[in-house]
Amino acid sequence: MTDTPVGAPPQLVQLLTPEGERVRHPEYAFEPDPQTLRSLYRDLVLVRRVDTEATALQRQGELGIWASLLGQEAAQIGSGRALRPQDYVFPTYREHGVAWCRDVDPVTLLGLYRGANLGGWDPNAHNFHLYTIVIGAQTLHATGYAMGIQRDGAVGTGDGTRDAAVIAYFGDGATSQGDVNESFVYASVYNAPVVFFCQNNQWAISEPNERQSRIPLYQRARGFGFPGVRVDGNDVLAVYAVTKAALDRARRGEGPMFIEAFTYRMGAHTTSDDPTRYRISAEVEEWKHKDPIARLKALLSRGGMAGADFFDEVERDADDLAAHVRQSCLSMPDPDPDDMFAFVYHEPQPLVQEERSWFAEYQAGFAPADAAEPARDDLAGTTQGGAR
Amino acid sequence: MTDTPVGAPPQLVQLLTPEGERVRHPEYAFEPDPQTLRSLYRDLVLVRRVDTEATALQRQGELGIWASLLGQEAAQIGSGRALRPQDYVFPTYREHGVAWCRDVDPVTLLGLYRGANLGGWDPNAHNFHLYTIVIGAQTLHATGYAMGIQRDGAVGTGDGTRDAAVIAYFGDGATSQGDVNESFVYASVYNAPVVFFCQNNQWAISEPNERQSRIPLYQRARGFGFPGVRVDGNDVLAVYAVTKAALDRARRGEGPMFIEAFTYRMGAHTTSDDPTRYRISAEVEEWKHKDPIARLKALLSRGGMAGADFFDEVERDADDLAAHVRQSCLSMPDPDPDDMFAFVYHEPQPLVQEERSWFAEYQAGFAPADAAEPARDDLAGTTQGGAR
Amino acid sequence: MSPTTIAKAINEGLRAALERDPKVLIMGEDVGKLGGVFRVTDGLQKDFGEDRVIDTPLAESGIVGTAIGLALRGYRPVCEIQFDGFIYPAYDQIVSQLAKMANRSRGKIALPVVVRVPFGGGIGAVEHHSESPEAYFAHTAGLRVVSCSNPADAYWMIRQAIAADDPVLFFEPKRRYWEKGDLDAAAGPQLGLHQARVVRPGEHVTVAAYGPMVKTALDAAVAAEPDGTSLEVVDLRTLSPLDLETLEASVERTRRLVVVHEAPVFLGLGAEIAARITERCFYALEAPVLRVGGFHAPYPASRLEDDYLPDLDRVLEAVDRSLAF
Amino acid sequence: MSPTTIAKAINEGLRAALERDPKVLIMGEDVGKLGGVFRVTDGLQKDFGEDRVIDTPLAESGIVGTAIGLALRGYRPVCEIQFDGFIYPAYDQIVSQLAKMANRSRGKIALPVVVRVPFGGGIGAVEHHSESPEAYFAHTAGLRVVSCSNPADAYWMIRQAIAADDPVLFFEPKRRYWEKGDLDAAAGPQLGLHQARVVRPGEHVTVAAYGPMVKTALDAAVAAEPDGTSLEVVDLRTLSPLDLETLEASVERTRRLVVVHEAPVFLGLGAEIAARITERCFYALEAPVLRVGGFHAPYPASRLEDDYLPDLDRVLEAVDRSLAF
Ligand SMILES: Cc1ncc(C[n+]2csc(CCOP(=O)(O)OP(=O)(O)O)c2C)c(N)n1
Ligand SMILES: Cc1ncc(C[n+]2csc(CCOP(=O)(O)OP(=O)(O)O)c2C)c(N)n1
Ligand SMILES: [Mg+2]
Ligand SMILES: [Mg+2]
Repeated sequence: MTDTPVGAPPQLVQLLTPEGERVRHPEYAFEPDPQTLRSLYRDLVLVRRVDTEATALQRQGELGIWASLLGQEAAQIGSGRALRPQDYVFPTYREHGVAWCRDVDPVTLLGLYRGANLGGWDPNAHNFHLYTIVIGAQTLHATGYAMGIQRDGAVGTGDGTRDAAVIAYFGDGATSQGDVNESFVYASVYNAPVVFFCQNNQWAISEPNERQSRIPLYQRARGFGFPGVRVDGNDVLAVYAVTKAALDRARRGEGPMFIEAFTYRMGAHTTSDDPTRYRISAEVEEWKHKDPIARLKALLSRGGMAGADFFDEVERDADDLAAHVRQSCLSMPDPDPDDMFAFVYHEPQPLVQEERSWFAEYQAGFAPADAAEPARDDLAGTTQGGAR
Repeated sequence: MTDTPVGAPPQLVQLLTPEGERVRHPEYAFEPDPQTLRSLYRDLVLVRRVDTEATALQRQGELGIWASLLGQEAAQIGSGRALRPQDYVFPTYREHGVAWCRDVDPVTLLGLYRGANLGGWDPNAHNFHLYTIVIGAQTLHATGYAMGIQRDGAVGTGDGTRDAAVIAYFGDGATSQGDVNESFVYASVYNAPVVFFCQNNQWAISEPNERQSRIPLYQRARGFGFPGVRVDGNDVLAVYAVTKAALDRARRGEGPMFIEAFTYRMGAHTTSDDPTRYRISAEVEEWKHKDPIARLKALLSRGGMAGADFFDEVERDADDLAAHVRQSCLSMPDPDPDDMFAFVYHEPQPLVQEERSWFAEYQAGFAPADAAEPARDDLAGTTQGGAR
Repeated sequence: MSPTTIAKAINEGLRAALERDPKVLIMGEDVGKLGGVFRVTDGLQKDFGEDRVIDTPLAESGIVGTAIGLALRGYRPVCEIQFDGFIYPAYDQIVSQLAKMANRSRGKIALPVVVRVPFGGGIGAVEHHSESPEAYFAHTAGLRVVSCSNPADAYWMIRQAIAADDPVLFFEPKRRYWEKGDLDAAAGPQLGLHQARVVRPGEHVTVAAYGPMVKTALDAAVAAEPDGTSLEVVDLRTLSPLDLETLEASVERTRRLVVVHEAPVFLGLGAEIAARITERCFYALEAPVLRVGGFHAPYPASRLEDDYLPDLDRVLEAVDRSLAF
Repeated sequence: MSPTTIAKAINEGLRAALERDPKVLIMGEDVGKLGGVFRVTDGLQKDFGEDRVIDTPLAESGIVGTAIGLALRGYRPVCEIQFDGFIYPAYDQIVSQLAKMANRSRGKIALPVVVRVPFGGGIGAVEHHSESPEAYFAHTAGLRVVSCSNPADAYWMIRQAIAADDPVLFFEPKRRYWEKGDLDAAAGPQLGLHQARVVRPGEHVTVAAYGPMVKTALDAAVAAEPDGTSLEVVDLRTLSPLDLETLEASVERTRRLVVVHEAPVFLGLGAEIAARITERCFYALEAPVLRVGGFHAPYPASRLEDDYLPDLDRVLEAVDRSLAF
């Protein structure tokens, strides 16, 4: 029996149009009160503002690189706000909006991009794993974590504070990686409580979707025997509704689900990238009309749920947050070189110990005889070290 | 839009029932003349006979191990006979029946299992690649080869002697490997002329299908945007028809297709395996009724297309072939130790050259002073080498 | 104290770990009903259930990747890689995730994952079933790499590896799985996981080996004795970190060192040992550290493996060369 | 003869190869319109088309695996791995397939595949973008491993690598991509692919380096001169095989050797060089071969990379230690 792919054009789950109109969907519903809508709006604006500030900090040399979430705020806030505290998140390197929902101070995110650390937060304090840079690797961690939840009996008990799910974020490009597909195999075979959340921002650096798949990405899931759904990733209400349904399902013990959040990377891949080399500005312009924030603002305004006061207040909050981020970034201490050695192993390791003491002594050799503080900076660029 | 897996029980393409009745299928047809049917029967019997002989040779210590195709003859002969000379085959370690169709002398297959070599035939002389033991790795080679065919302009020209396709064999267990899924990505994205031929023999060593997938394996393909079909892998006619259709399609430039040949591993995984530890004999008994050879014999007999003479002749041919295999196996020379070094690189490599000469000298040191031939065997097990 | 095999000792060690700590899990291909292709996990799924002794899909990256996830949730997975040559699909997860997570998280995350690898040749197998990939992992910071050579060590070392909060690559000498030795599971371990052992004291040359080659080195020592050559044999046991103190003490006495492993010599463990011992014992050494190992060639067809693998004669040849300096 | 950068020289080398041999292909992530994240393949897709300069799906095992298939069909693919730390998903295809196919087929199959890897640190990048994984490949028989350090070598070595019938891992010193040097593409190459070069003659200590560390070694030599210490700097160029003759000749004169690389010292190339040179020059050496390299730790956050990476001071510290023996 042949099984050819569905020919019909894929439809998006959408609850809020780009123009800010509420629409209904036969399967997914979300009827937030005005307060919730305002709160979501605030989230969207704040994470965008942090993102803008981080981009600026990078331009000013304070960050080595930055991966902007511009355009993907709704996909991240909608899914992040659907999580319960006991759920666990496995992000890529771009989930600053989800981090926000998990109460990770945005400043903490900058450490990695500033080169001050490799991931500065305590994952278990936020149920938000460290950023994973190797494309796709985290989807297996997420699946394993979900298998752990099953073994803890924290799925399908009906206790809303106990049953937990995992959400794994990844991009459109990531769907090509062996690891991601293996995670689909493991998750489906074990019926693990994991939601695969793919932000299809149309690009993997310079490569468009067609380099990764010839059918809509959400349809990948049906090859593994679990449901896939495409949602308007710029519609925070639809993303919330779909993610909540998927998480509920997983927590009930009904297994994995694949969500494709159809969105757009409005900026460069990272601050190192130059998208003018590979995409036309008309495409970007088109997506501007689908902006996730504008449509929620339109809904709030037109529905009389928020006025200028509110919008101004959010702007001020955003500015304050941006100032906090900037301030804390600038005052972020440089890491201690000893950190290179301190965390390689949990238990003592003689080679690391040897190299660690050698380095401490070596460094001390650069300190001027009469100064207590090492003055390595003074020596940078000179041809002779104090150790000689 | 959710996309839940099809609930209906998967149906097999079948053209010949286990009882030997011809049946029709709306999509696939094959109306072979009696001569072709007899020829297919002969193939099936001969490759089974070789397999039995190889198993016996292993039991007698002539082979280190053997991976039996018992039960999978129709899947291999049906697909192998659907190939054109210009097509290229990427086998696993069990495709002895396909090798037969590519005119690889069965003896040549034994070298690897005897430990005499790592693959004894010339792949390009038969358009039959060496056996690949690392599960799934060959599916990427097959896809790359198919991309090469595209670049050679040998697809979609309409010239039946020029247009070529690739067939990649793999097992049910292999479908879980990252590489196999990546090959689906590459093949579909580039629309490469490759047929993915999965012999679902129900077991991956001790693990049943449920450890690899929760839906029928042929449905994997739809997650990648190309057709998948399940065929009765014990029905040589159906396998032929489906494989031919898939290869034709690929040669026409219509891209990849996934065939799941639903069959059964009647024997142990290899001669090292003990299936009584993990599967019940009732299952094996049940599959005996679906034997690929018996049903074709029934068709031939009942249809008056072959009589005792023919069947006897085939038995004699099989015995002759088995004798040839046994004879040639026993007289297969042990490899020359210098072979260890001779083929590591195509171009000279000083380290290999150094080790090669060192070893030659070292070995020569074991030769008794008065003998021209090295007599290493005499020294085996002694505690002192002649080199000292 | 009772005689047992290495395979059985590891099985006992796994069983003890499963009994003592409900967080310990076993996972891999065919580890359940089959008990693994070497039967090292025999009977464990029957006694501890499918949730703790997990038959995984046929995907090694998936095995290690999900083990990492399970460890993040507080479990202590012990992964079996069916054969040495099948660890490479998991290489990315091991090198970029398993090895680096502790450091990435500044110590906030521990990944107590053990990866068991039956390794080495000599069993007459087909390609990819006889490899010695340990150097690939020893070069990787964040991993611990050990190898056992006898039943008692096998038992204690697997228990110590499981107890460790760092990831451990545990290399099992598959061709010695059925060799017997005494095991007293009631007594504690004699050594820490990262200590080498002088298994045979001697005077003239130190021979350092690990895993399957320890027996070969001991055989060589026996063979050399009648010639009046006294070999000191060190079972390294730990490859990363190395126990250089034990080795150095031995070499300071014997002044000569031969390192033996099945892995190719070029960039094998012997290279690092040669470099470090030469630096530490520069004035003591009467000869350069010599190495006996596999050739710079893929592991050959099994009818050639006796030629490929270091054996007693090859060890003695190197000993003679060392003594000739 | 015109000044050019290393990145541009490789680009020119690729272009020349594409022009001369229709079987040469370029493949990798973002190598097309973007020209690669380092622009090394800039303009090539435009000029040679999408069939020859192939943007691949985001899957490294797929890149190398399909490159093998293309090579089996008679093509000569040049794969780009975007950054060093992303080669591990392709490890199985490289180690078990690419490296072993010639041997497996008894020479009937050649896989002339080049895998280009921008490697090493010093560019202020995030994790996985600054690694030096060359030893993992040099330990693998069947592969050739080289690294260039200047534009002329970059041009000729990539052309020689593409012309070779064996698979070549081609390590490009990413932090030196924009360093300038003379390139005369009309003259032929001065050296074979597997020859080292004495880039600065000297008397007291030989310093051997490759890729990005050649410049560091040369800087150290300049810095040492006023003190009266004369360093001979050898650019190894080839890591597998090693050009031991050139090194040995140098060490026989200087009697001291320091090996420098960014990769961790433990089981890095320096280990093998130390072991072999000590064996070859046992009586000539006045000091043990010393090694300067990365620490046994994952590559650190970039604000620490200047502490992690060997620099001129670390080289000179080792030179002093060597001279003190
Ligand atoms: C295994 C691996 N290969 C290559 C890279 C380099 N790289 C970083 S991001 C990226 C594109 C990712 O695209 P996508 O998955 O769509 O995520 P996005 O960045 O668009 O959010 C690539 C190729 C990497 N990080 N990991
Ligand atoms: C990467 C890898 N992992 C593990 C193995 C060991 N192994 C050999 S055959 C096999 C099972 C294969 O099952 P399947 O794909 O169904 O093929 P079959 O043997 O049933 O034909 C396993 C796990 C291997 N060869 N390669
Ligand atoms: Mg993307
Ligand atoms: Mg099978």
